[in-house]
Amino acid sequence: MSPADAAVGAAAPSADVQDPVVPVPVAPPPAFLPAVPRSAGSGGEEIAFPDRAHYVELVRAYRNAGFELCADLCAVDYLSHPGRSLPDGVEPERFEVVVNLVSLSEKRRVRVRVQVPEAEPAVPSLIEVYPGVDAMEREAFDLLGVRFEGHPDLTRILMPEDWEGHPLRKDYGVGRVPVQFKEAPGPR
Amino acid sequence: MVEPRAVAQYLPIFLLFVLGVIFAAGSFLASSLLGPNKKPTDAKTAPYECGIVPDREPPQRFPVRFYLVAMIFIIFDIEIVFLYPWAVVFRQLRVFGLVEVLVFAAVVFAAFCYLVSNGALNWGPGKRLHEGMPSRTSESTISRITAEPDRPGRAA
Amino acid sequence: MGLEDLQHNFLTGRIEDLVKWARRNSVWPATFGLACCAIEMMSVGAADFDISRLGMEVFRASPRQADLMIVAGRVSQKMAPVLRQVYDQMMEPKWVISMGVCASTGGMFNNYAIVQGVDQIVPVDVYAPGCPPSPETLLHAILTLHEKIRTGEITRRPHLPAPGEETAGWVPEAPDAVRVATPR
Amino acid sequence: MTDPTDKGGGPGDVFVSAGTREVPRIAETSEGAQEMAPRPATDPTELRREVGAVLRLPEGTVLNTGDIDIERRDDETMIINMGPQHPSTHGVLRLMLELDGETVLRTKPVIGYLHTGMEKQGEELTYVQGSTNVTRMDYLSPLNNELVFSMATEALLGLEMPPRAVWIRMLMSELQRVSSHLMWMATNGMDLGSTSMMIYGFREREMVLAFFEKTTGLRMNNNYIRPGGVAADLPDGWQDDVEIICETVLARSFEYDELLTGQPIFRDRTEGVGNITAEEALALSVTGPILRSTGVPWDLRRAMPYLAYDQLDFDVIVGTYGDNFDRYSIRLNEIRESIRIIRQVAEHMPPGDYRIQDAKVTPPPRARIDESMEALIHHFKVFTEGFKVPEGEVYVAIESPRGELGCYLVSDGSSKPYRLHIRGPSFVNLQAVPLLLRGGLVADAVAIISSVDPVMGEVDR
Repeated sequence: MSPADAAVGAAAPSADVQDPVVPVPVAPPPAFLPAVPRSAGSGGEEIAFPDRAHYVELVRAYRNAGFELCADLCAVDYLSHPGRSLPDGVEPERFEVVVNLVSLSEKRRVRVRVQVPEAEPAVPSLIEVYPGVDAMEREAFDLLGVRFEGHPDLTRILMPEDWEGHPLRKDYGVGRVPVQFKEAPGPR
Repeated sequence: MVEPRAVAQYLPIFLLFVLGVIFAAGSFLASSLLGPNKKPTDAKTAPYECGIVPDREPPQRFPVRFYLVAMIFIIFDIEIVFLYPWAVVFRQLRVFGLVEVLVFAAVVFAAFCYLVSNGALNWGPGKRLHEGMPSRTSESTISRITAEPDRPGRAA
Repeated sequence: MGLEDLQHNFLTGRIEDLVKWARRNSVWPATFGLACCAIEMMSVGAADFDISRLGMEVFRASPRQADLMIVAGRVSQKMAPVLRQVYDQMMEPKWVISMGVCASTGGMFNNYAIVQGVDQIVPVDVYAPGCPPSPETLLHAILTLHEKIRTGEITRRPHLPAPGEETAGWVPEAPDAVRVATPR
Repeated sequence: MTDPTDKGGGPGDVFVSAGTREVPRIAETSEGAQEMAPRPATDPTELRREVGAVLRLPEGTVLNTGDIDIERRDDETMIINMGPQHPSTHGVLRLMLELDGETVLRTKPVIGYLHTGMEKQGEELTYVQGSTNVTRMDYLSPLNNELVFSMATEALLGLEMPPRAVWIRMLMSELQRVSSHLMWMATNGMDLGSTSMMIYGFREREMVLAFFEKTTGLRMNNNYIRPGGVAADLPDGWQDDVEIICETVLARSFEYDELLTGQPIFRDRTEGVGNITAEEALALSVTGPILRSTGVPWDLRRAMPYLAYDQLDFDVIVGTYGDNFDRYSIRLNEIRESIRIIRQVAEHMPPGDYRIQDAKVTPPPRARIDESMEALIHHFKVFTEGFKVPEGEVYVAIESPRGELGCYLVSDGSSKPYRLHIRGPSFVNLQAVPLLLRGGLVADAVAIISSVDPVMGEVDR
């Protein structure tokens, strides 16, 4: 990963507008980086599969390498689809946290997929690296029950406060109300 | 014996008063007669908080700025009250009346200037304006990044 | 020339008709825009499908000054008690138009998050079909409401079953998650 | 106040079900932990985060701690609700504002009041039905939702769209951007007191909606862009309609400029209000006009071109100071840029079929069903069971009027998406609201919420 080139050729109209892209300091990439299994996504972008220990360090390394924007963070429940295609050396777990990073300077995307076991669905929070994941992590916790250690305010964000269960889990029913008319008791 | 012309002078005011009472009483009577149910439920007496049932008592302390604005209103309200009698007879008073009322207005205005000078009307913090922010138009504040001409496959 | 062929006018009209006529022509809707139907409700309020001809262009934000609540959009479980609270805070006489299929029956979102029909929370007067109802449909719903006001009772609300009272018809079952009653 | 759960049948306690179960119902509208705790009840790190440092800037840039005053006695401040039912929160957004008089100190957005469970619903519907569910997320630009869902499905299928489908999609997406920005101009004008702007904005928007109704059959939620192309070809004579729209909206956009930009009240309420710097915007993952207003030229149509945007000639509009006035100017000029794009697309619209002819994905035309047996079988299979998408996952992002609209689609080989996650730009942009509101007045809060342009359907999904 080439160190992030500082400026993007933006025709800034006046001198006092500060450099539009963040001058990120170049930190030496951590030692474990090459060992992280990778594969190529369908859109040609790179996908990394760190384990939970190296997760925050890898995202920090990507950030130092010029990925200024964390576009999206979501969790996926692979309860009823265990056999998904993973590079070797990554054993599938029930939950998976997917982080999408964007590099404005190199116009490139990277996806980081972390396996989260069902027994202890917890992952260190990225709030230190990208403060923008605050609401996304709360939504992942609210809808799928994946806890994010170190998140300052991990409470529900979309569901009412006293709601039991995490709706987007595969073992949570859709909550359909039967609408066949023969089930409605008696004429109105 | 009271001189009839003097009493007749106050007849319009009396009529106006009666009309006022009739109108007020009439609307109360109509709403009590025609209004649906009279027992206000708790929601109707509760303060409207955008649909949220407040579980905290509304605070009692208010910053002093709200009070100062009320003071400004009081000043000008009193001034108007004193202008009424003047307005009735200002023709007979001629120049003396005019000068008199101007002096009165100036004195009231001095009170207003004092209030404004020590900050009764500047409410929020100063805007964080960049120094170099000229009076810009919707064209000058933006810059256009045009596509590089040498990109392949550009439509003719 | 008896009195019977004399059309009722201002002098001989019954007070009830006059009051209903006045209410009908100045129903002020409360801004209760939730989702896509709110955008169509706004375009009904704007220039092309102008509802100010019906005396309704003033969308009152506070329920104290509103007579009509147009539930425009899908009502989620989190929004249900808020909707009930705003409805309770509206002054009598008040009416409810359930705009769109999501408000009327939960529409295509038959899942955990949406209240399947706003009539489980507030008594509804007119249901407007469509997703979103085109402005003409909403105008038609409003005119239906006007007709209902003109021919309806002036003071009585539809009778709501007190707890424990036996009712013949089918009473909509409020799902557990909806918290509706108002605290003392 | 008596115990709220008692079951007395008072007038207020109406609509208790007369059925078997007696369910205690309390208008419980306070969301407890999601709400903002008063100052003494918040621990210092959280307070520091909420007061100003809602973000930890990267180590390189120092946070100006000067303007964060944390010591303030609790009884001097007041926490009020700019609640779900509020005229100027653009939908059911609830903001808890901590005010010192009129100055906003802390803000906490409480969302979820329009949560429709669309991502769960998406897992129940087949790919053919998927775009009807997705189109109701961002109800100001429904076609962009359908576009991102269809492109994600086609990326998984590995299909290449016929050129006419690609260019029709661009035409409709740009028309949708014009209608969304016109809607924003209208509501922003109304919020800042210019009700005539509301009327003008909607008048122009009706023209665009009339064209949508003519082409797709519906004004909104039109389910027009589907996996496999578009639902129907453009009606004949569409060039003149599009040309009329372009001409009128372009001429009127200069009238809006004249109506709003010069007015002192409008200038006072937008200039220098809601400032954000490039580092803060990037750290908060903010995209769209807010990010561009800080000077960062990031527009996905230019940076990562999709469809055929790289063959078009248009400008990316970038602001300088990152305040409300910049965002207003950006959106106003983006209307003109979109019109420029629409004219180029109308000029170079390729002929050909508007849907991919792969029988597995596209149902056969209605007439052929009566003649041939396989057409009937294909038709039956596509509409009942839907087409199967090979196993895999993809993230596709486009530039919606509010920012980067992304769709993360995971498929397990069946005909229903296994996991559908939509990255709503408004959901992420809302995180910048506490930072933008800090230190301003409550009246500025209205202007700032309007300039962030959140659409609650896309925030709560």
